[in-house]
Amino acid sequence: AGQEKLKIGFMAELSGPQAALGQDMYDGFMLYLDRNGGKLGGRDISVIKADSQLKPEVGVQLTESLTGRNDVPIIVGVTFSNVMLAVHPRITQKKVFLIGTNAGPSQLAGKACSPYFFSTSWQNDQQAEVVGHYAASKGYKRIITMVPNYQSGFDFVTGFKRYYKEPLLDEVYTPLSQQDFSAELTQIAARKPDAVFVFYPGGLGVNFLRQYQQAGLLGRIPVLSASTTDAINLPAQRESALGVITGTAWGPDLDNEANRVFVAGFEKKYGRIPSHYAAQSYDGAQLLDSALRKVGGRVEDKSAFMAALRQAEFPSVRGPFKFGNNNFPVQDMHVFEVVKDARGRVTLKTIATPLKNHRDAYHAECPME
Amino acid sequence: MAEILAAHRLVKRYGALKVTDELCMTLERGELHAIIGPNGAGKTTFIHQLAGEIAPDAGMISLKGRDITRAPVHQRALGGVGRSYQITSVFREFSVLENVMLAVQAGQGHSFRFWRPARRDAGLVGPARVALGRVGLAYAAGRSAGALAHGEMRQLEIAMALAMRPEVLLLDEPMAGMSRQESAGLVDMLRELKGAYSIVLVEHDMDAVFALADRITVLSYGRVIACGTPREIRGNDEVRAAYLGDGND
Amino acid sequence: MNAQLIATQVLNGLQFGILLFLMSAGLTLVFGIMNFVNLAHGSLYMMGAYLAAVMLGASDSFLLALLLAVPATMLIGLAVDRMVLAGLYTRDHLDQVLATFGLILVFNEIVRFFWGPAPVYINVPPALSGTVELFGFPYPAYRFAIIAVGLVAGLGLYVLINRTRVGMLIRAGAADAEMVGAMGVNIRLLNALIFGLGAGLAGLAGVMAGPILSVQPGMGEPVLVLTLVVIVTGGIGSIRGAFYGALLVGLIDTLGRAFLPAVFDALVGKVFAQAAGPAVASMLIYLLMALVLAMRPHGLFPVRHA
Amino acid sequence: MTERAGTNEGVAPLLSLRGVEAAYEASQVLFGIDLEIHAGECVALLGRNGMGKSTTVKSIMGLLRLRGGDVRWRGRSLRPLAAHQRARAGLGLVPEGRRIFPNLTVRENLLATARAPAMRDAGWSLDDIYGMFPRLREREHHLGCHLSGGEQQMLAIGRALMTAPELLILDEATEGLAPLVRGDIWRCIELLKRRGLALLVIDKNLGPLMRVADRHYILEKGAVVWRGSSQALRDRPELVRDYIGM
Amino acid sequence: MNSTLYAKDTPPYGASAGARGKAFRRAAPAAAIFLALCAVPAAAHLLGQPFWLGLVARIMILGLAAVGLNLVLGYGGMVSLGHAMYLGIGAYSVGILSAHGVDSGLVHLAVALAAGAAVALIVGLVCLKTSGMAFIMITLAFAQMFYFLAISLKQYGGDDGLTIASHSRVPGLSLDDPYQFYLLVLAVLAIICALCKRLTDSRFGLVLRGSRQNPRRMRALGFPLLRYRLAAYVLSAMIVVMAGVLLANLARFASPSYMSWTLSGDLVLMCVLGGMATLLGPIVGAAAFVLLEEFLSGMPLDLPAGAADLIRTHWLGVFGVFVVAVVLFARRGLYGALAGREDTDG
Ligand SMILES: Nc1ncnc2c1ncn2[C@@H]1O[C@H](COP(=O)(O)OP(=O)(O)OP(=O)(O)O)[C@@H](O)[C@H]1O
Ligand SMILES: Nc1ncnc2c1ncn2[C@@H]1O[C@H](COP(=O)(O)OP(=O)(O)OP(=O)(O)O)[C@@H](O)[C@H]1O
Ligand SMILES: [Mg+2]
Ligand SMILES: [Mg+2]
Repeated sequence: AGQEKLKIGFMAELSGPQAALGQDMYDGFMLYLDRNGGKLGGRDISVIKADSQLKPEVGVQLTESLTGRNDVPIIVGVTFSNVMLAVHPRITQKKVFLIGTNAGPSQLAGKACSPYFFSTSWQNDQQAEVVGHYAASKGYKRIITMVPNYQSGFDFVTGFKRYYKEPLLDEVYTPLSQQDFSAELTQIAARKPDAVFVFYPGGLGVNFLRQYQQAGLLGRIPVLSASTTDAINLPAQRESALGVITGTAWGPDLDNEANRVFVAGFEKKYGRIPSHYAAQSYDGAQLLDSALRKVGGRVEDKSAFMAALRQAEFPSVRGPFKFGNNNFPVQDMHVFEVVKDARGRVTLKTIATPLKNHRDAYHAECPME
Repeated sequence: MAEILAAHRLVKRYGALKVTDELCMTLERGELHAIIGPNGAGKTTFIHQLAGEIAPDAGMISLKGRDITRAPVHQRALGGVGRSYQITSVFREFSVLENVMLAVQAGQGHSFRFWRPARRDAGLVGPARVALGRVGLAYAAGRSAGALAHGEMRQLEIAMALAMRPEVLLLDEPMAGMSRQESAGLVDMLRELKGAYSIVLVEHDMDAVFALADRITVLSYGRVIACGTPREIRGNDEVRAAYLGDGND
Repeated sequence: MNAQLIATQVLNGLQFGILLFLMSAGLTLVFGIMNFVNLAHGSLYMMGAYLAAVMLGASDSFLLALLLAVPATMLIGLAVDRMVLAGLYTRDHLDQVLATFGLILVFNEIVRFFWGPAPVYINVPPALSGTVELFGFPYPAYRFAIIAVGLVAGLGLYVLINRTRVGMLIRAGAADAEMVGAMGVNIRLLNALIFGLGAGLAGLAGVMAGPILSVQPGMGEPVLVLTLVVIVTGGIGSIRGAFYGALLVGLIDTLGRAFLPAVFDALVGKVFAQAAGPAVASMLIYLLMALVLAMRPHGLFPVRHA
Repeated sequence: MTERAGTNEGVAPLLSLRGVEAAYEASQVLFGIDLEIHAGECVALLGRNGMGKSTTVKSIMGLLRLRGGDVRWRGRSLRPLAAHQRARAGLGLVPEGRRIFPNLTVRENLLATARAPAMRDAGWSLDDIYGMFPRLREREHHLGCHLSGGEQQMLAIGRALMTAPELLILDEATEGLAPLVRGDIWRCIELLKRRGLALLVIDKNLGPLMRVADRHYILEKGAVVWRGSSQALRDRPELVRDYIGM
Repeated sequence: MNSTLYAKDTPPYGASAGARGKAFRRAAPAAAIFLALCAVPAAAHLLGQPFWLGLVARIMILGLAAVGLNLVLGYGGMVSLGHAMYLGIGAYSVGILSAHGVDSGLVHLAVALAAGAAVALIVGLVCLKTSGMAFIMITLAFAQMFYFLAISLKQYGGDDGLTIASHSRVPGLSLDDPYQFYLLVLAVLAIICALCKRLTDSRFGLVLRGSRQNPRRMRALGFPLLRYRLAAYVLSAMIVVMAGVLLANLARFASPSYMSWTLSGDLVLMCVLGGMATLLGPIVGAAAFVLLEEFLSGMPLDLPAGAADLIRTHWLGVFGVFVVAVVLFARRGLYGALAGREDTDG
């Protein structure tokens, strides 16, 4: 239609050590957009990048400028929970739509849920829950959990314990700033658990697994992990990650049409295997596309657009996809193993899908229907 | 005359080396007491101990009868001990005037005064200018101290020492680096100050010393080898041998 | 917890210390001796790691990568020195801090531009990829290599600074560059030499750390803060200080992390221990530094003058 | 007004200043200094505080950029040369205020910048220095910052000699020395002169200066107001009164 | 004797510039800056850019913090790399109090100032034993400790920080209104600057600046430096705390990242960018800092050959280059270059 360009804000970590995550999110989103000739729901889109630098106050500042100066009706992305928690109220109170394509802190799934917020990723705990379920099913008795000492860390352990009922052999919390794990690894070697569960995002994951391997533990004691061996870290981890178990909602080898197209397209365009960050943002774009098409590109009609979003009728790269009452996805959660693919690249291979149509644990606390 | 400053058997060791070795000295009120001795005899170290910058290993220092052996520098300064440094030490970025203003301020008790602009504070600027006048540096008041020639800095040093209105002045080689004319000027000035202040003067310029001193103490290797009037010291052979030489310059 | 475990943890602490020393040595050299605060040291360390990664990719011989990456980093250091820093030697520390802080940003982006934001791959040389049985625990062979390299570097530096003519000049230059010049020594050359040396050491640290720590943009900063803590605790400018400081920090940090939770556990119960343990552990080295500085403002091994 | 000293007319001077002007930031300090020193000659630079003596020295050593004029060494301009190159060319300096290296031991201070002599027997060895200043031998392993004022002064002289200069510049070299030692220094200066070393001396002790110096320059506000031999200076007491004092 | 040695010759060297002209040069830019700040709300309103208010408010708040820091940094020569800590203390006082339902702005301020002063007193006592690089590092150390403390405050959101439900209530004002909030910030800034001006010119200021140049001499003159430095340190800390309170109200959020050493570094950067030991330099610095960040990261100009996008992605690098350039070429900082020196020192 003859409407002027629709501005969309894309907020993510685009600088600093975590920039890789934000970059993958952005690339995933843009992949779909470009494929659609820069249109969503038939309407021309101009994406305004915003780098939240992993600082909540910067995130808030950016929200102001996105909603205030560029008055965008939609903001997509947000990589980390602390930024999300800071910007979420600011955005939703302004009745601006926020499509979270990564961070999913529990508050937003529960009490603080908002009709203007939609997540195309997961609630943090879910990734751990599926691994916990797997651990239980494998009948591991003695497990040590190891995570950085911060909110997401706690969430992941909580999630893990929600499905793994055995008492834990130990819970280790390492300072967020800690780079060298030899002390902890020695402890592990000493106590010989059946398995370890770790959550080390970004560079920490690389440090941990390399050192784990060098300490001769890899292969001796199984590693169960969550967002530690994603497609961003794997090229740097390579054999130090082989055999590691991880769990999330999407993997490059999921067998459905949409996913094949996505993965092929992504590898073609960017020459690397996409990560789940990319996949979720790709879905974010698809979600917007479907909803905008329904309302003929008229976001101004907020209630209609909101309804359209909730229907979420698009071919998600993770197969079946629908929103729960709190606008978090109700989806299958898979378990993956790190393997070498045909071309000798290390990647994720689906080995089980323990939790089908999985809902997050907080949806009951959310007043929305 | 009552003694105002007294050092009793001061000892300062650096490793094996005894830099001041059981030093005793008394300073009478209003006298000018010169301390001379070969290089490395321990004069500066002695002055440092009097001023409180170095703590003696043994011995005692008393000011107006009070024991100040352990008192920190600033307390002694407030107690009335002013000094000049052998190696010049001024506030290079301040104007010459401000340098002296600080000294005046120090003499006037605490400076927790947050409101009144110091530059327009007659209580500071007045005395500062006077002190500068005394050492003949008035013309340089506006210049920044870092831009002074060596000799000019020496003069500034003295001005600051005076501005604190001390009772005791410790002067470590004030003439050093002054041309003959300035030295002469300084000699006249010290002669004037003598009565009003009690002065310890360390100096290698013998003309000045003999012209000014009421008493002279001679150090060598940290020990007092002689103490007496200028005449006695001139005549003392040991002093000649250890320090004066045949004094041809 | 048994004696063997403690022994192993102590060893862990020591080798972490040595790693820190490798990183601190160059910084303390440039810092203490040229009296120049070079925050970009962390960036040179990063460059070292990246160059090693590249050359490893090309040659897949770790030794070769090491031998090439270190001088390469040295050259980068010298280039930066000539282009930017040379004008800052006479300025006060703050200007230096800021300029080099700016450089950090630039370097990070350069790296991101060429190698992307994601971590890159380096692995331990096959020869050292094994483990050694020690106190009944497997211990990474590569860590021993780090210890060896660290010790050699330290010793070499000590001799250079304190036993050679160049060392004298370097120290003299630190005190009064103008006079060194007036006595007929080319001070710019001297500075370049030291700076190159510092950069080389940073590179060396980067290469050695590459296989254990993830090589990615901004990898320099956390290390930088740690190394600053080390050299200040040890005494700015003294190689000895950096050495002992590093060992101390390494030990305190490691042992704290290893045993504090257990200790708290015994004292105040699990729940609190799991909360407080890591929190305190992460403050430990800063506590240490604050303590040391409060007692000895010039650090544990102050350089003899100043 | 100048009165030429008869000595070595016509011979090319070792060092010559022509219309040297120098300034610190805004404030100009030297206004066209002309001065020469011939090989083996001892020249004295006189003047009250702040008249530009040390500044002249700095200009010669290249520690201060010239505003105008030129400094020539054996007829070759020093302008393009940095301080260290000038030093290597044969200029030795005992700076005002000593400026020895505080963090080096006495021995290191002497050795660090020592250089092999350009010409025969101009060189100095540690022992020569220690011979001249026994006090330094006693303090051999002390740090410079721990030396007494006078000891530092001796060290500064020793350090300069160890660079085997052909022209030695002494800026207030006897400052803070005990009379006895001061005597030694003057004797040493005479000895250096006999050894054929050219000297530029700034000092306030006129007596000995008159003895050792062949020629004198008097600076006033950054300009040479008089130049001439010691004899000529003795004959003009009013000069001393007006420009130097007493 | 009133030595007239030099009476005859007023020496040719270094006559100081005309004081009156100097005073004017000093006053003009200051006035300009504040007028500009006053004009912002009107402009924002007329041009329908209310977003400017938030931006400039942020600038002023950071500027306020920098002004506080500058007291010890520029005038006292104490390079503190830990002042963000006080920003955090201010913000968390607001956050924690409101979390417990206390929302009176005056209470917030009072508690924050009390807490800040107390901490500054203790921390200062320890830190001021040291000097130079050691001081830089020990202040950093303390800031880091508080940083980790904040992270481990689980009940207050740990490293996720805590959201502040509503603005502090200030009698006669409603801070929900961006205009009123802006004016409040502006007023605070103006008052603090005026006070700082008095302070630095006073006797205390003279001592402070003296202690920066030559502490040893100051002691010899009889100044117990620790007291004066400590006083300055606490004062500056309290100013920064104030900024923290305002920041919390601006972002309605308190986060450990307020205390991160990088933010401390940014504050120092602002001081130097703007010009140390100048009264308003820090504000100019803060403005340059924030605006540049805003400008580069969202590169509005469309430069040829995808340069714009390159800058957008690597804006931090460009920023770095700018910093280096300022340090190298604008030695007195932007404000210094703008207004010329404000003091004999700095
Ligand atoms: N910190 C120190 N460590 C070791 N030795 C020192 C120290 N300070 C001074 N000395 C030694 O103590 C002796 C006395 O030094 P001091 O400065 O008091 O001499 P002085 O009498 O002032 O000599 P001058 O007249 O040359 O100034 C010197 O030989 C010096 O080497
Ligand atoms: N670093 C400087 N910056 C600015 N001006 C300076 C500087 N050093 C010296 N001056 C000025 O230059 C003039 C000459 O200084 P210079 O040191 O040459 O005098 P001088 O003859 O050596 O005096 P003195 O006998 O006291 O050493 C003096 O008026 C002094 O104020
Ligand atoms: Mg002395
Ligand atoms: Mg001079």
